[in-house]
Amino acid sequence: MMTIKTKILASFLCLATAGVARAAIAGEAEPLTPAYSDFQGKTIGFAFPDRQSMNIQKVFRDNAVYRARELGWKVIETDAKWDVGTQSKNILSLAARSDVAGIVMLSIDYVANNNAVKQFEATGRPVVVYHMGISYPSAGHVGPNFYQMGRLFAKTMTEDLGGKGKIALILGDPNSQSAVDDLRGMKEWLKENKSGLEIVFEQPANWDAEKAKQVTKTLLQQHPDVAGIWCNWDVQCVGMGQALKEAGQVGKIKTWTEAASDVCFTGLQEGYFTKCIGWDTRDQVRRAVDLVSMLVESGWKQGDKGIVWNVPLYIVTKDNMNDPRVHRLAFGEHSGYVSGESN
Amino acid sequence: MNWPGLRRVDKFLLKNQLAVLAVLAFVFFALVSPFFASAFNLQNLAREGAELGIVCVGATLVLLLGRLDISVGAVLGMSALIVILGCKAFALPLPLLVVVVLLFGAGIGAINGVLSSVVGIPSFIATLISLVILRGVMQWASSTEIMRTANSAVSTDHVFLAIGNGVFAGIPTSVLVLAVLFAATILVLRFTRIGTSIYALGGNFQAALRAGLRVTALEIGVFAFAGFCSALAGIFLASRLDSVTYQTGQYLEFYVLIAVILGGTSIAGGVGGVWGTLLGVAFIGILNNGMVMLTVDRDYQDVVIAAFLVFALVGDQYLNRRGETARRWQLADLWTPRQAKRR
Amino acid sequence: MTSAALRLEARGITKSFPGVRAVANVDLALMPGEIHALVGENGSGKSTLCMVFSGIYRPDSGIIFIDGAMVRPENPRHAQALGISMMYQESNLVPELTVAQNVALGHDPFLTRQAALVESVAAILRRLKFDVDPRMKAATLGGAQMQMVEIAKALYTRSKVIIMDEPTAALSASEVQRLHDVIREIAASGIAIIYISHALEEALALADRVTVLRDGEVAACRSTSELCREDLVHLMVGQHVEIVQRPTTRAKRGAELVRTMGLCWRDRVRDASFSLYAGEIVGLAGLIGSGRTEVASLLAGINRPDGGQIFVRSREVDLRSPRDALGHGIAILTENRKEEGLFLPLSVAHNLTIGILSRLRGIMGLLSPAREREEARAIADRLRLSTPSLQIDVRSLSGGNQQKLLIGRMLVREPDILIFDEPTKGVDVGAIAEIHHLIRELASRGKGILVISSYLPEIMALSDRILVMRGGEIVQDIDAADASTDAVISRAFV
Amino acid sequence: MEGLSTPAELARAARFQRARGARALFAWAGRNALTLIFLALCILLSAALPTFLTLGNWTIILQSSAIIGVMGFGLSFVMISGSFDLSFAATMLLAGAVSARIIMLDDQATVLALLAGPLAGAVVGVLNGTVVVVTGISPLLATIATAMLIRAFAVLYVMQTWMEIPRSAASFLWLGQGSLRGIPISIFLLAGVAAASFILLNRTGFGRMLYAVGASPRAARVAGLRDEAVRIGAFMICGACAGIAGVINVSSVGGLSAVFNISYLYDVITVVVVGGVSFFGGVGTVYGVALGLLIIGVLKNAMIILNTPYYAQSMVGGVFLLLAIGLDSWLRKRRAG
Repeated sequence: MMTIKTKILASFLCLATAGVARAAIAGEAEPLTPAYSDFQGKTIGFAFPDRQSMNIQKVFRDNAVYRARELGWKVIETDAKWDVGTQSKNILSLAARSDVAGIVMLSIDYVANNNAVKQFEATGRPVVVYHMGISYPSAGHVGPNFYQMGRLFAKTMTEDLGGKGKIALILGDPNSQSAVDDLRGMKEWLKENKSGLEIVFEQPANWDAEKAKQVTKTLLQQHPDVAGIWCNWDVQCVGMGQALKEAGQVGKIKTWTEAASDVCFTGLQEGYFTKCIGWDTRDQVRRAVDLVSMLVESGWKQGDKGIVWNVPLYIVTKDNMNDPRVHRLAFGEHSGYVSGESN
Repeated sequence: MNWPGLRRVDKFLLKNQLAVLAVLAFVFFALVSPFFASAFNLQNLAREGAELGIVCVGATLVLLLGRLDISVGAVLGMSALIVILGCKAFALPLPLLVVVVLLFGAGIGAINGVLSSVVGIPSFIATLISLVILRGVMQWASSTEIMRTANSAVSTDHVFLAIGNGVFAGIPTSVLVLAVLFAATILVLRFTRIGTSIYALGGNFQAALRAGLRVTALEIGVFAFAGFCSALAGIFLASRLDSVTYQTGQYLEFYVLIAVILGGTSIAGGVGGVWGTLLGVAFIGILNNGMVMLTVDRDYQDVVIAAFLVFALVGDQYLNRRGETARRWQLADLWTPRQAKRR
Repeated sequence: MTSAALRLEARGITKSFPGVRAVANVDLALMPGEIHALVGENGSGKSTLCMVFSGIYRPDSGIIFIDGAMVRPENPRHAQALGISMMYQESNLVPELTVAQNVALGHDPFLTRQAALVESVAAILRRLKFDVDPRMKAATLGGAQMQMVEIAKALYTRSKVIIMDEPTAALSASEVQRLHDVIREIAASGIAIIYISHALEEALALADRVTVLRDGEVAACRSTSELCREDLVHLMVGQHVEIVQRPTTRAKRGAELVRTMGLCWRDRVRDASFSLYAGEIVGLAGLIGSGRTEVASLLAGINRPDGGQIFVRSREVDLRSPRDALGHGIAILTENRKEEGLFLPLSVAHNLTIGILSRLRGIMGLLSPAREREEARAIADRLRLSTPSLQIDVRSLSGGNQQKLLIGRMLVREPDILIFDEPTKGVDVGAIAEIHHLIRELASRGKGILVISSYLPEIMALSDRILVMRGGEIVQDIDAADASTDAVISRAFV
Repeated sequence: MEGLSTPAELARAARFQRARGARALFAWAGRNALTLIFLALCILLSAALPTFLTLGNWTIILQSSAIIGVMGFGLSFVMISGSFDLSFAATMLLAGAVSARIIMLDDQATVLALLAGPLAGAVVGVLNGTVVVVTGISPLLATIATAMLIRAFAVLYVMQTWMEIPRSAASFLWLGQGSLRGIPISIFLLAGVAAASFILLNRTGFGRMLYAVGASPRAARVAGLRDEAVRIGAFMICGACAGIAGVINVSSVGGLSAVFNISYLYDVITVVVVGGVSFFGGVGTVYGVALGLLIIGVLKNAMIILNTPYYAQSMVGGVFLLLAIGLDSWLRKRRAG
């Protein structure tokens, strides 16, 4: 049973999260429609991995669509619901549409869409990938440099733990390229800098919060002396946090996660995250849309060198999370806006 | 007492309904989306359809025996993985690679056959197990560094790429191969002892035994053929996508079953054939591609597909097994090894 | 005659199954071109003997010659290779294959040249004066046509001996005629034919010689010219040992429990009308497939009649399921214990009490193991069920005890109309007597009882009244007192 | 051994006696194979891993088996009735979403939310059962189809983005996060479901009929049992259990995302089959399923403790499935042949 204290805490947290949520849907609902734009009458295609399952994906989608409409684009969205095959089918269907001038996408997989993208670009239209990259050198990639992020994580973790201690990694899908780069960077930095941190535990939770919870519990059971936990990202980390709470380890064990998402903010709020390394989720997709627009205008051809535009990384902590500039990293200005005309 | 006569009429109707449906679907999508009938999309449709079709040819024979094979998707994925690995990591000569992969597919199929006919595991479960294990192996393989590098590399081997993307006289190569495979299967079913044996085994086990057919060998052979077909499709897929993930081929088995059963092949065995399957494949292919083209939400796509599966099953129940609907059949009919009914 | 001149010769064929001696030391000799009828009651060993010839069973002892050469059929295929082919009662065709493919099944070359196959099969069909397109699917054939195709199969394999197991069972009179012509025709070409039939006139009319089997032994082997129907019947029946004494005092019949009027079901039961009174045992006699079991299944609600009415205690009832039937006090002991009676993986106790779960309620309406144990024990004792424990698998009980168990389960529902279908099938001698005793006792307690049995002496011994069925119709309803075995047999057989 | 009437029976009785004698040990080992495997595993692991045999670890083993276990007991009902259900994982998602939706609307409607999940599951189960029993189509394929429909329905009409349970819904979250005397509530739930299944299967008429119908549907009909109702009932229970699992899942992590985790499907089937529930109906015990659950749970736990690569885990599952089913079918074939 809950004590009065926890009840109070709970209601406080409730209020806090509610506040966050309210802030999330701040901002105009509809973009200004330009009186004239070079893109009027042209269509931009979006290949989203999923508009629904996570808030951060929704933020990506909302801001991307908003920016496109701002620039006067006609918008057509596709949603793969996390199914790799479906996503490349979606891209090919966009390729079949001669009215689509360019694609902005977040690729579920590092390689699975190579051929689809290639086929699309073969028709002289650019594809810009945001967030995770793909191995095919497409026209452009806007997103964090996960390798560097890994190094930054290593540095931060070492500092936070005073240079030594056992750490555990809770991965999502170990095959996702972002995780691979993360770990590469992290481990390289630890080696190069002779850090005293020792990775004692490395298990995946397949993005499943419940599994993450159980895995974390086992971890705490096995390594009571674990000093820090790195949880790859998003909802599964809620499970990790839950495990920490139930073990009464919140605040005692340092924890880090990726992306300035609502999960990150809630975690910092409730104290089960020490730090998140994030970037401007809104800015990222806006840049992606802008890049595609530029390429279209400048008459991009296949074979031109792919443009890579890495977003700057920021460290979010409980102290700075309420700074509106930091807050905007996670929620941008146009979350909660859903209308987006389809064909 | 001429149920058989009626049944023939019904099946005739059923099959032609399917043809009509397929045409209608095509016309509908062509009207609704101006890009559906574009050369690009049609070729794309043909390629996806061809791969599904190749798998379905094998699966049809399995169903004719009154068995199920749901490992087709995993076998396809694993074969694709082997191709990518062999071609891009070890640069094996293609002909050798192809032979190896086809043998691999046939091998897995044979194992399924043994599990089903000799050990007596219900074929559905036997193949489910192969599926689980194969997926495990694929996860492991795709997490290895060598696989990653092979996967991320964009292939420049034109011969290899031509397998899946090549066009011969305006027709995609995979379609041609499907045509050949299809013709061959028809010939085997019509004009060889194997064909008659398959129908005999599925249609009247007693008769088959009394005629002294080699029951076990036949079953193993058919499963091996199914594996072979999946592997063949896997080769095309690997070349077309120039990459593979551990999810490649996920849920394929559902589409295969739907196509085959819609095509008028009874899951009780002995009734049906490859002609119907081809229609089924065409219909499912058009439906799927068309819905993607119209950016129909993937979940609604699932609803449509599932509805057709139910339709197909009920149709099968009341048309193909009209004579004995008095007796609602138990699971065992699908599962118990027929050998048990010998005496 | 020298054995070389014989097409088929069998000496001292013996085949026994656990507990049963199906065929004992049977000799059989067929001349080329001879049509040899094989007659006998159900279970007299005809089928077993033929299955020995066709390679399905290996004989325990005895030898077989084909054209004077000793052979040992290993399996059906081998037997066919040796020139013996068998036409089975149930259809043996693959519905989805063409007639030609069916005829050639298992004997076609790897690459079947369709045209050639069709031609050769067409030739055979022509020879049988059987005009059907070899290219059409077997699924579309009627009963008679199927038989023709079966014969064509036999001819296709160049058989020297063809065994026909009741080929005319499903045929109309005219079709039978045609079939006989065909058979004579092919016999004329030197093929020997073993013709099993329950239609005695048919056998006499068609065959040159006839062998009568009784309890697995040859009762006689004569040429048909020296026999008339009555002799044949007499030979078949022989002098049976009466296993139970006929009731000296007739149980006096009480009120009418069941009356059926013009029951019809598919083509298996035609216009069956009869009634059953309290306190009497009615025997339902007839051959397998004569519709006995079907009538019972209609009464027990297992099948639903297509036409006709059933009155229970002179109130019309509609029996949709066995549950309904039980509701009206009709319980059945079905013919095949394993499929329709026992729950094999379950324990004896659970099998006994499945029908009376409501009585086992203990605290909070849950089943009380104690009460279950005593209920089960009670039933078991009442039927003198001998089992090491009530907890063992029902599998490990003997046939007799399994049957008693089922009867026990039937009785706990206190039905007043009981149907026993083959009550002593596969039951050891000791148990037979007990079961018969039980049935009598039930009758004397005023139950109405319907007994079905292929074993006539049993019917004769048990019943007060006998209904004889043939081809789905009740052809006779006689008081057991003035019925003679021969009379019944001769009505049961055509 | 009085009252044995025939030699055949005397022989049988003698065999029965002998079984008590020399081959008793083997017979016993054969009957208790699962228990032995389980004990062997435990001994092995506790020797290898110092922390294995601690209360804390066992709490984790049981807690992480809770969801799979609850669904496992449900599925075993359907399998004992001689049928099959592949839609329970989707049902779990739907049920979870339903109760999450309710608790998000009113964070005090705990009871309603807790009941709604299992109720939704039960309804889905009845629909499944009716489709399978009435049309008589293959349960496997039928439930594949219904699974797709259920999932789609959940995602389209019930779910939103990551559904976060308000922290104020304390009593709802307590179900999955709280504990009594250090033992998580979900373990009590698991135990409760196990006990309920045991009572249903062994102490009620429904249970008896379930075994009977599974063992021989025709015999059950002739014996006058309501076979169709019983089979539908089995599906209903399976659905309800999936519902309970869904609720546990939601309240345990305080949220639900539409990302669908297929691995539950395989895990549950593995547990039930390893637990000795036959595919052909009429056979299966709560004790067996519980053992299967423990064996798989212990294996997974050990693999995580040993920090084995994740892919090994699914493979081990597959191999276990293969062995268990292979044995079942092989024995069955021996009996039939």
